[in-house]
Amino acid sequence: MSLAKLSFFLTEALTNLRRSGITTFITVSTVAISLVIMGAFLFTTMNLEAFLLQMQSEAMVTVYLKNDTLLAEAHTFNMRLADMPEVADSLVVSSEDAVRELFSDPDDKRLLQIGVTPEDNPLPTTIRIKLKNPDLLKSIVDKVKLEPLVDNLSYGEDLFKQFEGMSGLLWYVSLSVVVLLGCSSMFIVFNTVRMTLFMRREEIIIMKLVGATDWFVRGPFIIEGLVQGLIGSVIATIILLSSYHLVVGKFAELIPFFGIGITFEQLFKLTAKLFMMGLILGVVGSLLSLRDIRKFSSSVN
Amino acid sequence: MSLAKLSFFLTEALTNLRRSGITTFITVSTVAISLVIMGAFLFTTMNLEAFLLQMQSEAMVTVYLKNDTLLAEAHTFNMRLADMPEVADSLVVSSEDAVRELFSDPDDKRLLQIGVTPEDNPLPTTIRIKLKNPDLLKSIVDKVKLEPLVDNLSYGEDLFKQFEGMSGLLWYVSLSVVVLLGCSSMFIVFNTVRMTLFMRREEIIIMKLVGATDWFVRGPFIIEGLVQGLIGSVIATIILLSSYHLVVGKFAELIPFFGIGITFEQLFKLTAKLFMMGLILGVVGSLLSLRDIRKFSSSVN
Amino acid sequence: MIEIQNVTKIFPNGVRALNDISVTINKGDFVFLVGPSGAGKSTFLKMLFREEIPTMGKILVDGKDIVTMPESRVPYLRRNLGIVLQDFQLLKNRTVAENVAFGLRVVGVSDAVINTRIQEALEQVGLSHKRRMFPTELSGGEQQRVCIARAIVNNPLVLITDEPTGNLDPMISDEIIKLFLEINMRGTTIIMATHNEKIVNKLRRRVLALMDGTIIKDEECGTYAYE
Amino acid sequence: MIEIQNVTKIFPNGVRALNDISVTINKGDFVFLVGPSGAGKSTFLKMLFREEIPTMGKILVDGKDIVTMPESRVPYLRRNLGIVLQDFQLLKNRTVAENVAFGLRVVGVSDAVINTRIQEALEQVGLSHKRRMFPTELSGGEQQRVCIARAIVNNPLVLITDEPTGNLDPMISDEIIKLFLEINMRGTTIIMATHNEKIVNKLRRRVLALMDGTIIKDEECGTYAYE
Ligand SMILES: Nc1ncnc2c1ncn2[C@@H]1O[C@H](COP(=O)(O)OP(=O)(O)OP(=O)(O)O)[C@@H](O)[C@H]1O
Ligand SMILES: Nc1ncnc2c1ncn2[C@@H]1O[C@H](COP(=O)(O)OP(=O)(O)OP(=O)(O)O)[C@@H](O)[C@H]1O
Ligand SMILES: [Mg+2]
Ligand SMILES: [Mg+2]
Repeated sequence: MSLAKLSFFLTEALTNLRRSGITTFITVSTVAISLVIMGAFLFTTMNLEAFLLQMQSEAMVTVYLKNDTLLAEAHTFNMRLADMPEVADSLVVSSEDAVRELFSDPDDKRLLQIGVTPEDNPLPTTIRIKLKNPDLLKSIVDKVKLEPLVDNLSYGEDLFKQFEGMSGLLWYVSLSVVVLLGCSSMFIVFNTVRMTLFMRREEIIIMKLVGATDWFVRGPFIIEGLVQGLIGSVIATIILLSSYHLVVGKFAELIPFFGIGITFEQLFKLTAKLFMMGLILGVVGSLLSLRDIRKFSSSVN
Repeated sequence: MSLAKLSFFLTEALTNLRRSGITTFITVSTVAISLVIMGAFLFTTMNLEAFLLQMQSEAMVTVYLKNDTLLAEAHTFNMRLADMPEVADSLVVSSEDAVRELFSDPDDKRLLQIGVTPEDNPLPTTIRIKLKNPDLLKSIVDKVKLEPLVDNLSYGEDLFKQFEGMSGLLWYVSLSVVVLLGCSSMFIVFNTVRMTLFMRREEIIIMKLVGATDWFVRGPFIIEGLVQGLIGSVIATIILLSSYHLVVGKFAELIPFFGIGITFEQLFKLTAKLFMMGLILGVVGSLLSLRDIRKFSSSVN
Repeated sequence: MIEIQNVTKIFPNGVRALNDISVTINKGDFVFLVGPSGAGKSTFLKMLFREEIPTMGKILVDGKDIVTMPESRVPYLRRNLGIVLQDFQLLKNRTVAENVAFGLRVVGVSDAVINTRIQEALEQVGLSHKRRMFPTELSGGEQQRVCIARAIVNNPLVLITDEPTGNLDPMISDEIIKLFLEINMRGTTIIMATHNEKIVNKLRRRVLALMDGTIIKDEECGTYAYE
Repeated sequence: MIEIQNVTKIFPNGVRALNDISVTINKGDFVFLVGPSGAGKSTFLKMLFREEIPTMGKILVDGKDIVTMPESRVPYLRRNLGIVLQDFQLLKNRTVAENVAFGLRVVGVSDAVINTRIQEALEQVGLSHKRRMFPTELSGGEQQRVCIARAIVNNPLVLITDEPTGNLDPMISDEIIKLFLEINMRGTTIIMATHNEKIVNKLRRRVLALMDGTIIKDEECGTYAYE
C-alpha cells in the first residue's frame, strides 16, 4: 500500500469519525461496555485466584516426631528439612507449645469435656512445614515419611482437596464466562459495525460507482474500526482502573487476603490485554462486516 | 387508541419485521445475548444463595446436658425443644453415641495422641438442634441457656459469621453486577434500536410528510420493539434452560449441595423475570430512541 | 387560501433562499412556479407544508398561521395537502400500493375504501399493473408517478408538486398535466414548480417567477420566460 | 468501442427490461437514448458499467467482455467512465468539492492536481462558489450539476448520463449540453438518456429509441420522435 493511499485512508477515516457522530458514539460505547464487563470479570478472577493461592500456601504440613525424640534432635532434623527445595519455611513446635496452643482454642471444648487439662502433656513434638508451592505436597510427604524420627504426618487432605476443587471450579467458570462474554462482545460489536456499514451502504455504492476497489472502500472503514476500538479501550481502562481500588477495598473488608498479591505488573498486563481486545474488536468487527461489501454494490436504482 | 389503529400498527410492525431482516436479527440477537448473560448470572447467584443457605442450615446448635442427666430426662427435654417455633429438628445423642462418633472421624488424631481411647467415655449426653432459619440462632440460644438441665451450648460461631459474611458479599456482588449488566444491556439495546431508527429515518420523514402524527409513526416501532424483545427473551430462555442442567451438573461434581434447593417454581419465576426484562428492553429501547423523532422530521432535501 | 406575507428564509449556512416574499394564492388557482436552478422554488414549496420555517414573515393557510402552529398540529395540516417532492420519496420496503395507501391509513380510512382509491389513483398515473412491485423495481419515471398517485389519492385541498415531470417523457407528462387540470377543475389548488417550458407556455395559467429568492413576475395567464 | 450483442435483461421479478438488443457505439459518438418511461433506458445504461448484468448476450467495451469480467476488474472499468445517474447520488457527509474529488482520489491523483481539476469542473457547471457546501444544502438542480462535475472531472473515455437535465432550467440545460459537446469534440463518447425533446431536436445527433426493451429506431441525425 502506498503512503499516499494510507494517508488518504487516515484522513477519510478521521473525517468520517467526526462527521458521523452517532455511529461513532454507538460503536465506541459498545466496545467500551464490552471491555468493562470483560475486564471486571478478569479482575475478579485474578483476585480470586490470588486469594485461593494465598489460602493454599497457608496450608501446612505437620510432622509428628516419635515420642522419645529430643528437642535437639528435632532442631537438627528441622535444619535438614529447611534445606529441602520444596520447603519455604519450617518450625519446631515443642510439646509444651503444642499443648498451650491446643487449649487456647476457645471453641474446642472436647478436650475439657473428656477431662484432659493443660497440666497433662500428652502431645509429641512436631515440625510445621510451609511449602513453597502446594503442588509439592506429595513429593515432600513421600520424602519425610521415611525419616527415622518421624512418627506420623498430617496435612489437612480435606482442606487441600477442597481448595483444589475450588481452583478447578474457578478455572472452569472463568473459561466459560470468558468465552461467553467474549463471543457476545464480538457479536454485538460486529453487529454494531455491520449496522453502521448498512447505514452507509449508499456511501459504499457511490464509492464503487466512481471506480473504488473493494479494498479502497474498506480501508477507511478498517481504520475507523481501529480508532473506535482504541477509544473504546481507553475509556474501558479508565473506568476499570478508577473503580478498581474502590471495589477491591470493599471486598477486602469482607474476605481476608482479597486484593492482596495483585502486582502493578499484573494490572499493567491486564490493561494491555484489554487494549488488544479493543483493537481486535474494532478491526475484526469491521473486517467481518466488510465481507458483505459486494452485496451492497448492486442496489443502485 | 382505536382498534383499527392498533391492528394497523400490528400489521405494519409485522410487515416491517419480516422485510427488514438484518435490523430485526441484530436487535433480537442483542436482546437475547444481554438476557443470556443476565440470566446466567442470576442463575449463578440463585444457586450460590441456595448453597449458602443449605450450608447454614446444616449448622447445628449442640446442647451439652449436665453430667448427671438421665437419658429419659434428656428425651423429655428434647420433646419440649422440638415444640419450640425456632426448631426444625432435634435429636438426643447419648454419651455412647457421641464417643463413637468422635472416634470415627479419621482426621482427628488428637484424641489418640493424648491417649484417650473409645473405652473411656467421658462425654456428656447432648441434644442437637437444627434451626428452621439461621436468623433464629440468638433467640434459641438465649432460651435454652437458662434451662436447668443445660450445662453448655456450642454453635460454631465462627462458621456462622463467615457464612453471614459470604452472604453479604454475595448480595453486594449480585447487586453491583446486576446494575452493571442491566445498564449495559439497556444501553446497548437502546443504541441498537436507535441505530435501526436512524437507518429508517427516511421512512419516518416520508411518514410525516403524508401527515402521520408522532404517535402514529411511533406505534409500529414500539410494537416492533415489543415483538423483538419477546423473541429475544424466548431465545434467551431456551438457551438458558437447555444449558442449565448441563452446567449445574458440572458444578455439582465440584461443590457439594450445588444446584440443590432450586425449585421448579424458582426457575419459572426467573424465566418470567427474563421475559419481563426482554419486553422492557424492547419497548423502552424503542420509546427512548423515538424521542428523537422530531430531529428526523426536518431533513428532507 | 394561502397568504404569504413578507417571508424571508435564511439557511443556517447563511444562504438567503427567499427574500421578503409576499404572494396570495386563491382557492382553485393553478400556479406554475418557475425560475433558474437555485432560485428558491423548492424552499418556497417546503414553507407551505412546514418542512422549512421562515426566518421572518407569516404564512397563513386557510387563515391559520402555520409558522407559529404547534408541532403537534403539523400532521393535520399536511393531511389536507398532496405533496410531490423533487427527489421522489417512497418507502423502499413497501409495495407501490402500500406507498400510495399510506396517506389514507394515517387518516384511518377503511380498507375497502383504500383499495378502490388506490386502484383509481394508480390507474390515473398508468401504473395499476405495477401495484405489487417495490419502488426499487421501478424506473425513475415510474417512481415519480407513484409519488403523484400518493399525492392525489386523498383528494387534497392543495396539491404541491416540485418538478413532477422531470423524469417523464413528453407523452406521459401531458397526461399527468391533463390529470392535474381535472383535479384543479374539481376545486383543488395546484402549485407546481417546473422547468418545463412547453407545458407552462401551453397551459397559460398563473405563473410566479422566482429569481435569487425574489418574485420577479406574477402573471395571470403567463408564459415560462423570466427576465 | 462499445458493442452490445443480443442482450436481454430479465429482472428477478420477471420484468423483461431489455429484449435481444444489439447496437454498436463508436468512439466519439454522441448518442441520445430516448423512449417512454419504463422503456429500459436506465437499464441499458447500467449494463454498460456492470451495475446490471445481462441475462443473455455479450457486451464488449474496448474489445473486453464486461459481462464475464471478474468482479475485481470492475473498478478499473468504471474509472474510464463518467457516470451521472437518474437519482443523483452524492455522499451526504462530504462537501461538494470532496464529492467531485472522490473519483480522482480513487485513482491516486496528487492533491495539487485534484484541486485545479475540481475547480475547473465546478466552474464548468457553475458551482465553484458552493464548493464548501454539503449536498443537503443544495437545490435539486445544483445536486444534479455536482454529479455532472464528478462525472467529467477525470476526463472519461465514455460519459454515461441518465436524464442529466431533468432538474435543470432551460438556460443551464443549454450550457450543460454545450459543455457535453465540447467534451465530445475532445473525443469522449457520450451516451445520454433523456426526455428533453428540444435538446434532441436541436442537436441532431445519433438517436437510439427504446420501447418496451426493444430498439425501435437508430438514426444518425435523428429527432426525438419515436413511433
Ligand atoms: N437545507 C439547506 N441548507 C442550506 N442552503 C440550502 C438548503 N436548501 C437549499 N439551499 C440553498 O437555497 C437556495 C434555493 O434552493 P432551492 O432548493 O429552493 O432552489 P430551487 O429553486 O428549487 O432550485 P432547483 O430548480 O435547482 O431545484 C439554493 O441556493 C440552495 O443552495
Ligand atoms: N431492479 C429492478 N427490478 C425489477 N424491475 C426493474 C428494476 N429496474 C427496472 N425495472 C423495470 O424495468 C423496466 C425498465 O426500467 P428502466 O429503469 O430501464 O426504464 P427507463 O427507460 O429508464 O424509464 P424512465 O424514463 O422512467 O427512467 C421498467 O418496467 C421497470 O419497472
Ligand atoms: Mg428545487
Ligand atoms: Mg430511467
